[in-house]
Amino acid sequence: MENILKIKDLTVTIGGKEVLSDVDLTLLPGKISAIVGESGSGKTMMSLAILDLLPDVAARISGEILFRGKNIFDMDNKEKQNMRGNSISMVFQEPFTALNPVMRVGEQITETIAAHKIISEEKIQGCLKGLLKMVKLSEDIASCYPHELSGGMRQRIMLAIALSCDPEILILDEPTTALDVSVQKEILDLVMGIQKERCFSILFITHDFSIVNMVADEVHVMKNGRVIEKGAKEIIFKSPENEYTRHLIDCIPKLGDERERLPESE
Amino acid sequence: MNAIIEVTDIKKYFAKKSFFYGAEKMPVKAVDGVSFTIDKGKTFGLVGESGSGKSTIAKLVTGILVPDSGKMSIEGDIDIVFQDPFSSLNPRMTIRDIVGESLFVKGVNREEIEDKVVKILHRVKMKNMECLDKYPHQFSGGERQRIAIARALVTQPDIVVLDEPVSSLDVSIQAGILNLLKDLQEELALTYLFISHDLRVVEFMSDVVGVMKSGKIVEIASRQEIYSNPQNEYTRHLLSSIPKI
Amino acid sequence: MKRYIAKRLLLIIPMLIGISFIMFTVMHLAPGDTASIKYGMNPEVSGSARANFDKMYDLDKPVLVQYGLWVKRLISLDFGSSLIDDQAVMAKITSRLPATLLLQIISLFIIFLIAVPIGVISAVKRNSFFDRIMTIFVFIGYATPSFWLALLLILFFGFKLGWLPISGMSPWYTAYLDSFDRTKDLIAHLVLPVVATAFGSLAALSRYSRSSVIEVMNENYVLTARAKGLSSSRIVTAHILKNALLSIITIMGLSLPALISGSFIFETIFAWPGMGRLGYEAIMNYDYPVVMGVGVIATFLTLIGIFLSDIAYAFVDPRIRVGGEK
Amino acid sequence: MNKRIIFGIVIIFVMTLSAVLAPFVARYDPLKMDLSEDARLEKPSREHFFGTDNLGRDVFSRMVYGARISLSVGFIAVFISLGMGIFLGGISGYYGGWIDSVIMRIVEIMYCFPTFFLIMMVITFLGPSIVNVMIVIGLTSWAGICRLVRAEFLSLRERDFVQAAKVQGVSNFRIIFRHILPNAMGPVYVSATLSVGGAILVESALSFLGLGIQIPEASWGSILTAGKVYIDYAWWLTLFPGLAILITVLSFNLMGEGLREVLDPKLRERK
Repeated sequence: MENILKIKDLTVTIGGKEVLSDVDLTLLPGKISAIVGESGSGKTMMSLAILDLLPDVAARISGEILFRGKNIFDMDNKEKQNMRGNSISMVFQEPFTALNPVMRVGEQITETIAAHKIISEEKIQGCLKGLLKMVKLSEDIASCYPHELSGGMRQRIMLAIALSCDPEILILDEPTTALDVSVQKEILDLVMGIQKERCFSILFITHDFSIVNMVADEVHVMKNGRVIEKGAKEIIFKSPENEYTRHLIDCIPKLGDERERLPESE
Repeated sequence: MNAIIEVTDIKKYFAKKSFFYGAEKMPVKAVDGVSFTIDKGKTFGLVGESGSGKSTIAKLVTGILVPDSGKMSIEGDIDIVFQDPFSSLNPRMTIRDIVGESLFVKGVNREEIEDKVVKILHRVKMKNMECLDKYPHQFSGGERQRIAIARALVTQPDIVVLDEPVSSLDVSIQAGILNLLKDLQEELALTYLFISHDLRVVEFMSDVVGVMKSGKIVEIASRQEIYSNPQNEYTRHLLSSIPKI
Repeated sequence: MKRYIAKRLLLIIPMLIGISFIMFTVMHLAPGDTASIKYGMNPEVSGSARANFDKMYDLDKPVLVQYGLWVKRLISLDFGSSLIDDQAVMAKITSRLPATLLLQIISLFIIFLIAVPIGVISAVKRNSFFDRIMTIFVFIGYATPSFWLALLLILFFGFKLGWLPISGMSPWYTAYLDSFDRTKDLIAHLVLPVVATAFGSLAALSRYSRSSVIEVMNENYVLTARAKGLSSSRIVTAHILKNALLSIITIMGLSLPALISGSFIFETIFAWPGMGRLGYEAIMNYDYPVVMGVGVIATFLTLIGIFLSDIAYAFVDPRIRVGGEK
Repeated sequence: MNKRIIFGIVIIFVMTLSAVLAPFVARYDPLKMDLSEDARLEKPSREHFFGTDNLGRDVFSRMVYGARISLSVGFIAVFISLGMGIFLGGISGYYGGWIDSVIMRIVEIMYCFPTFFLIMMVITFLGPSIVNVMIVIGLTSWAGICRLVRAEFLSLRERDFVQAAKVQGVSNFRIIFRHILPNAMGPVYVSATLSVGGAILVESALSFLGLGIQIPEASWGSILTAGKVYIDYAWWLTLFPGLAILITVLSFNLMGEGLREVLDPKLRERK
């Protein structure tokens, strides 16, 4: 199958410290790939690198990120802007800080459409209604400000923004970590439903193997800036090759767990 | 039964402050008539989502907050371990002072403090003993949580309130802390009030589990009952929301 | 929102009472308790003024009672009359107020219109040549004794170059000019006082704007905006500026007292016929009724200014305007 | 180390040292007049670095002695406002309730009030003197530090390590002085450093209006003021004292900003 995004030998250095080392990753169309790792594994850096949004502070980058065959580090600003939010879009972890507090959420959705599509104001409003319906919010939410919404609702708004231009790739960076479990389930079900319908690719970044189990087709396990294991989900879960991967899966308490002690790592 | 903590119908309302002066009419019912008992040497797990009032219970039981009404009887000394080891250790004190402070304020002499601090740090498996003169920022999250546990245990309390003690840790670190807590409970005959939003962790730790929602305990039962035969709608909903491995 | 405005407006009253009480107490700190000692310090005080003064301040009564009576008269805007020339204090102040307001409001506009763009450009183009130059300007501007700057301005533009008038607002000859020339003359007289008044606050506010913009640029929603593929101009205008404006408005309100404080110095240096100079002269002459009057009116103006900035803040921030805090 | 802090400290150190060692640094008696025609209003020269004034006194020597007054006004005024601000802000933030309300109302009053007018009033009515100037500036400038300390106390009070100390029965006294205050001091240092510059500026403005230091003693502000009459043909009388004030205030501000950069976690690189 032809890949839609290919990362080759990506190395990123911030302030003399290597946060990503020789990362290779391939994203296939219509598939959900998960990146799993603990804090400091570099998984968030990966997502920012794909949109070339790494912090300016001394980020030294080598390697390539090819989107449809074109290296994004070779793109000019115009091309990058065209790609962000349009072909590749992203949902962040913190729904409380990721939305502008002084702008109505409706406008935060429509400004994305207006930035990428040349269509009439009426059509934009039509899109807005469709998007709100898709993320299962009522239309009058559009005139609310973020502080009037709950965490789950805000994350739905983020999702509507990310999907507003029919992206080919959706990056979800710990989208449910800040939410309660019941809300997490709703959001995950929602995302999976929409993905089935529209068949875009998802890069799902998380620390939680149980979520990986629920959503992913492919899994990449990261540790200290490196991808230490990758493969199809079933294989990774059944017979992980890497000791660390096995440990990450085993050390979570499971429902109905009979174990008296959990395995500890060194 | 020998209940060491008995809480009967406690309530705590917070007046909701509006943006400027003056209180709003509707107070937030953080804890709205909660009762439970904990038997000596057992773990009572309290689980609920954000805003359910579980952390307020921790503050009421430890005396940081005073309940508006209701009765609490607690037999024995009580101490607490908080969620965030980055905020629960004073950044300007050395580990020796942090762990030894409660002994110091009780007037214990210097050698005895030193002795007890070293012993308890061994017990929580702090690996190197050069840590005594270091400051909290020189440690990792897991090590800090061990230090926080040492601080809570140095005065040999009977009861420890664990308020989301592993929620801000990576899963691989979390396993070590949970094991440690179990070991310590056995060795020192501790009674735990274990508070968490994570049903899996609560199941792993607890003997009896209470499920909280909007300031009330909606279901309370033994671990087996809660997890294999939940009676309450909300408990079932929570259980079905957990992604399975 | 209406409740917010009403509450803010009501707050002015206790503030005014508190401040006037402090001033009242300070006046009683003056050495000696009786009126005669106070007059002894200033031979210009006339006999009738003495009678007025006794009546005005009921000096035989305890301080709190005196204050109560003073407040009672204040409600009908009666500040008594000057000890020096027997004129009503209120009339003296109202005749001086327009000059002060003219100077202050123009300065305020200039500060805002120059400082905010400087701050925004410095922040967006951080560490650029422009930013470095502005940082130096800001630090020097902030440390310059403003009266010294005023003297240097007078020296260069008044004495050495002779370009601009150095004192007064509308000299006698303006009566003979047509309105266009009169305005021109007024503007010429305004230049130096405005520059001196605005200079320090200009530096402070541009520094502050810079740091608030930088702070906003680090917010997650700006990252979201970039990830959405918005153009940088859209990000700056729609997302960064409005949020940074919130803290800039607050600081503008809080810088008003400093501005008013400056008026006591600059109106004296430039012989500007405003309230600040009136207050300074009154203090030097121990003209208590005028001192109290100027103090209360100056405070009142500051409070109104701060009230307006509160309103502006609420207008920008939906968390206050719409409410429903979560 | 931060460049700004180093620059600030070096200048402040040199200024303070020469003020302390004034008799050795100054080449002339600052009060010695020489009314002969060629000794008055002399231009800066090798003999008189900053020229002489209308009474034939050496301006450089006068400024070295003036530094004593200007700097000590700055330091002592800030010392007073620091003491008041920390005390009131501390109890306000820690205890809250009605004490907090009362103190915060007073702070708001100080904030909304053109304090310079109050300072002018007090100095005039009490009589101008160095001590009065120091005290009055100190007593009118604590509101900022008070608010800062209160905000720090309010947030630290809710931090888990303070809660833990409470559970362990640590006394309020020890919680305040061992747990909260040391963690609250960072922004206070910054604000105090900036305030020293501010106090020096206020003193000079007061002297300029004739309300500051009285003759024969002199601060930079009063030397400048005495020279303003001759501004047209003896520019050195106003230029040098003004520059001295500017450079000193600048050093304090640079040091304060530098400290802020070092101490403020927001300005540090994010993790």
